[in-house]
Amino acid sequence: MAESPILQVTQLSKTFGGVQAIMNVSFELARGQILGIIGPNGSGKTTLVNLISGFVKPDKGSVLFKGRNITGLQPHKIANLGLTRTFQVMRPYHSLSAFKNLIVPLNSPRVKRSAAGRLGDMDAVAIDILEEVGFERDARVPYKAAGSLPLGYLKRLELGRCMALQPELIICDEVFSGLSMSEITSLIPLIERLRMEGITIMMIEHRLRELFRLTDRVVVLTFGQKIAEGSPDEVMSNQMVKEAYLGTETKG
Amino acid sequence: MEILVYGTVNSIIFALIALGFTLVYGVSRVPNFAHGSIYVLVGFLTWTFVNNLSMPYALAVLIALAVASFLGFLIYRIILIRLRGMATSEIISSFAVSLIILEGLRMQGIAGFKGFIGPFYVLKPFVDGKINLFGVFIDYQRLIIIGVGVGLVVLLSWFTHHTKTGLSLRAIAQDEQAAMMLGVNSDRMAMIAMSIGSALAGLAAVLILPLGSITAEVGYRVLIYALAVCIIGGLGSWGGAILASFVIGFAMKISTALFGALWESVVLVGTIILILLFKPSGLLGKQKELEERV
Amino acid sequence: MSKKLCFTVFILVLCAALISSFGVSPVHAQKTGKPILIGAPVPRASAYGQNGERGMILAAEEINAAGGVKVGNEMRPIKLEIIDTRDEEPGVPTSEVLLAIEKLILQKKVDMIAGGPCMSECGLAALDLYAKYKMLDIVSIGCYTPGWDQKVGSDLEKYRFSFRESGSVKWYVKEAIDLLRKIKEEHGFSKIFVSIDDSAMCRAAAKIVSDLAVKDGWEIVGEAKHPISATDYSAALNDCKRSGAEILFIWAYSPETSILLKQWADMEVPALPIGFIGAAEDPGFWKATDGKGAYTIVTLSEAGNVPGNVTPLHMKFYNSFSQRWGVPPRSTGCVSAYEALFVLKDAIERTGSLDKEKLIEALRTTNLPAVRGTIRFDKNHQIVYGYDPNTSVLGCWVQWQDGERVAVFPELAATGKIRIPPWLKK
Amino acid sequence: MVKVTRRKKRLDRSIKVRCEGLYALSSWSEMAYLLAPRLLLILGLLLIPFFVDMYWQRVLCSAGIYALLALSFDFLAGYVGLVCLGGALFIGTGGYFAGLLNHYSHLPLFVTIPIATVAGAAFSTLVLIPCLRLRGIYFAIISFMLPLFAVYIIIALNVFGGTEGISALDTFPSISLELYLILAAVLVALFAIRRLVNEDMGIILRGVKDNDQAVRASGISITAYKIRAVFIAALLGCFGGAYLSHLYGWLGISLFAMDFSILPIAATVMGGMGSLVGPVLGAFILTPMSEALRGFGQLRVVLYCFILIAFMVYKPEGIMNYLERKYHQFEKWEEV
Repeated sequence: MAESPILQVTQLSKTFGGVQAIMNVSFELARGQILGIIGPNGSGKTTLVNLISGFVKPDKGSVLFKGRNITGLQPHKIANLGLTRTFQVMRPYHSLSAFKNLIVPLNSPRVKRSAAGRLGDMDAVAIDILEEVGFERDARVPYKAAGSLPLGYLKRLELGRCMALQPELIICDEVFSGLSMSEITSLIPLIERLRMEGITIMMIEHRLRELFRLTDRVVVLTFGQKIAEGSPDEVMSNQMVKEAYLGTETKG
Repeated sequence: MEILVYGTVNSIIFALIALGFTLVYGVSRVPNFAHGSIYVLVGFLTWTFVNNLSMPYALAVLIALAVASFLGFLIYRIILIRLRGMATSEIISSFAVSLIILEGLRMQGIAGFKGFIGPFYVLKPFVDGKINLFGVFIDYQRLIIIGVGVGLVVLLSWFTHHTKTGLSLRAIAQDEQAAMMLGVNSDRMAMIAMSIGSALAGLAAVLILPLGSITAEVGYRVLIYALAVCIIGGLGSWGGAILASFVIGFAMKISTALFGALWESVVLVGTIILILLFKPSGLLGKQKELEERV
Repeated sequence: MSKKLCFTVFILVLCAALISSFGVSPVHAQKTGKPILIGAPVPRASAYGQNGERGMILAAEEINAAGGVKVGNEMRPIKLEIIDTRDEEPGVPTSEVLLAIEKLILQKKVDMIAGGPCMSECGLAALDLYAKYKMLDIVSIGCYTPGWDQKVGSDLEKYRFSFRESGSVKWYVKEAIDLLRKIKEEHGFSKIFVSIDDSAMCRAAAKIVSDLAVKDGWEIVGEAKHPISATDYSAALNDCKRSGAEILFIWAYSPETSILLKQWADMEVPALPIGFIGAAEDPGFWKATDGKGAYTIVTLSEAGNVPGNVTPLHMKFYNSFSQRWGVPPRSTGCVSAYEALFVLKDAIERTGSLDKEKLIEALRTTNLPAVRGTIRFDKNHQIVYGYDPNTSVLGCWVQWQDGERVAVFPELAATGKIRIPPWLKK
Repeated sequence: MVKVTRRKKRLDRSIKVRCEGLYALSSWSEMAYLLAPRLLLILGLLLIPFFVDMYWQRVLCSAGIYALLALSFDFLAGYVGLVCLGGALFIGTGGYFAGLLNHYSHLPLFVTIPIATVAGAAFSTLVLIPCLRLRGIYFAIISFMLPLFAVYIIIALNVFGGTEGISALDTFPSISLELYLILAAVLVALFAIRRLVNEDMGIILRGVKDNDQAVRASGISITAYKIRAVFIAALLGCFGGAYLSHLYGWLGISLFAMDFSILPIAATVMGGMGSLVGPVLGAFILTPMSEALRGFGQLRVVLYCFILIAFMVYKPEGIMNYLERKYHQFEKWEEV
């Protein structure tokens, strides 16, 4: 990889009241790649996301995004640089209709600066994005209060919210969890399309099989430490990883 | 010396006032704004029993406490139970209750500041007289307060660590969901908490009111104090509450000594705001730093 | 179940409230002839308010019993429109109080107003209201702020509609000083320890007193301020003891002051408590302190609140008040509010009409023998206090002696001598 | 025992469905359907004064103030998620700004009121900014205490007329002016805010209420928006305060009185949280009612607390939402 990596995490550490949530984790992510982060429950995956996206300030270590140090920056500032994330627990703006949910990111400075922001009619943009993530146009769904949507739609909505920001890096925190096989298979092409558009993606996942169909590289966490990194099969053949997983759960 | 002794007394008074409130909040996450009114109510009842029904003092106190805890139970059973989880509604409705009680009592003539109608509402201290403690005059009532205050804290901690009810109370306080899985009925616990909390408020009243006189304003003041202590200490954290009451207790005494009494209240509220700004969850707040909640 | 119950109860209460909310006025006109409507704004929740209310009801009843007020050649009864202003309650904005007064003026269409509000803040704000609506009023309960007559004096034309027939702090302070001088002469005391509620008003007043006292040759040996909610005074009392003061001058309205005096007795502080003590005014004071309040000297601000013979009417009032309400008159407001109606009656009968301007003239020239003495107003519409019942009205300082409030000052009103606590005797 | 289980089913009235979107303009009945409630409100407010005597007109004035407060409370609570129990803070700041300007620099009230509104709002926003990071009950309690704090300070420093306050400020030349000023203010504020919450900004604020973290992840600073929201709410309150201090030509610490914090909340609960019209309605019902009950002194406080609780427990949705539902939907029982 000639060009400098889009994301550089070095020696990241965080403790919550004595508990080492993340310990000296460092890895790199090249532009346009899809990186998978796996690990048993409580291995600190979500904490890692929070640290990178700025929702939690790290005790130690640094995060470089596009070569710029964003450690301890306010989340919204980071997002405006083009790094955004989805949430594990789906909490849309339930009182707002689906497409209004997208009005929020469309109002962010980042979008306003860009072309689409000046494009004028935001609602139209919003609807387009929804269609892109798989809401049927003209159906009532986009106008329904987001609170009443089924989980599948919520995940798409979440992705849509990220896309509205025209990001360069999206961190997906367990988008697959809680979805049926068919829903997942319908989501996968969407993610691939994002990658085609040149968006770098970092996926936190439990559903290893689906994950491995997408990712080029995988990082494995256990108890807040990186125990392995590499291509899916390398990682899976790694002894420590086996233990880590067999020890805890048998998926994958 | 002066400051030390009376600061301690003051602090323990705060602790007494706040214990009931923090207990209720800790267990059921219900900010019981009716706390102050129950406090005054108990004082008033005791007074009436003693002076109008000429009961023996102890009996009057007991009955008053019983009434208080039943009232607490009722408040939860009839009103709060329907509003669980909606903090705003809980605050508003329980505050409405306290207004009802206090303003109702005011019609009994407990007008307070600038004279009052009818009789003086003053409880007699248990034991009259005073002793000289390290060159500071202190009356027995205050000694009693110290004693009971300390005793109560010990008792409570024993209660919550070694009795079934107490344990389940704590379980609820720590993790409602889990506790309910383990078959602890959170509503029942909340009711118990409310009853105990109100009884505690009453007890505090019976102990402290003999030092002053029973007025409606006391109710509001007590509420503010309780809030202050609990916020500074971290809502729902007992250790915090006790620590906080010492902080405030001394802060107020000292400020009185330094700048004069008028600044007492300023100092009080000032401390609260400062603490909240630098540590939004209070000194020993259990919940995570608020902005870390994701 | 409980739901239904509560709901019905609640509905019932509400209905009851609404029904009885119409036409609540304790005194109804018994006489024929169109009654003279007198609005009476009083803070019902405060003792002073209640004093005034009782005083005025009594007066109205007496006047009506005697046939009413003679307007021109017809006899017209008095009808009181009592309204609760809620001042002196916490959390009640002054606008609330003013609105109550406006209700009297605009809706009840009263002819004139007598009574409160008691709180100085409200009293001052109300002045402008009366000026605006050109409504005649006599402040006759509390509202002692010297700011009042200053304000009236500052624009006599605008505020000509307002008179104050209750006292002014200015005079009560003078009384206090004279009383102190008297004690000084009798017992050769010379040192004062000042103890006050820490409220802006008390501080201001106390300052004036101490300044004057110093001029008068006293020595201020110490001062203690107590927060309104203070419940322990032993510290201050210790200082007082050490300071060797012989007078403990108190200016406090919080009921907790009774505790101060209890502790004073417990610690046998060798200083005579004197002052403006809201708590000690009340007949219940003795019981509340179970006798430890003895020797306390306090002002009831109006002669007539305790037995005495300042004027022929003095005992008459005291007795009729006592039997009408079952309790002796308490203090501030009882007498002044009572007299207020007679002042109006007198003015109306002299002018023979209800014309405001004429009445104002009449009031300015009032010279009416009453309970406290002879009622006269100065150029700022402020009643004249003094020591001579023929030219002015008298205040009333009492000392608690064996369960009774005994008038000890001014001389003319005095029915007993000042007693000195044994532990103070030299 | 044999019992047919039934449940209530709510259906939109067909006309409501038809009125969504632009199509409404196609027929008179549908336009009427949309306009009727709004006209009713506006005309109602504007016409009442003709049917009541002067005293009740004055009552309406203070009702208007409470309406503004209720509105700002509802806006903050229902659309931003900030439960602000400190309405008195706004009234106080506004009132003091106006009063002091008028008393010390003798500006006419038509100047002081606007200045006080803006300056006061700015000031109270500044005071609240540090508290904005607090959530839920913490913010509620702090905002509940701030007015007390203000009072303590004023007493302690004995500034701005101390406990006695300042009287003899300018008052309005005519009652109709003061009456229509406040009514107009209420209406304007009401519709302005209704509009606002559907604009982009409003949408973002509602986003903040529903899930602030997601908003931050969408690259928007929540603090910035909260500040704006508070400022808007403060504008309403401060206008009320400034108006009040001129209505009676007086200012004093009782401008921070608790009534200003309690009554609006009661009104909101009664009228229906989240429906901006409700609180206004509630205020215009509660204030006159508590006037009618004046005869009772404290009892009326007790009474309106009873009402408050009754609504909380038995009709949490409040009058307005209830009416709205009845207006838009009909109910029918269906077997299950």
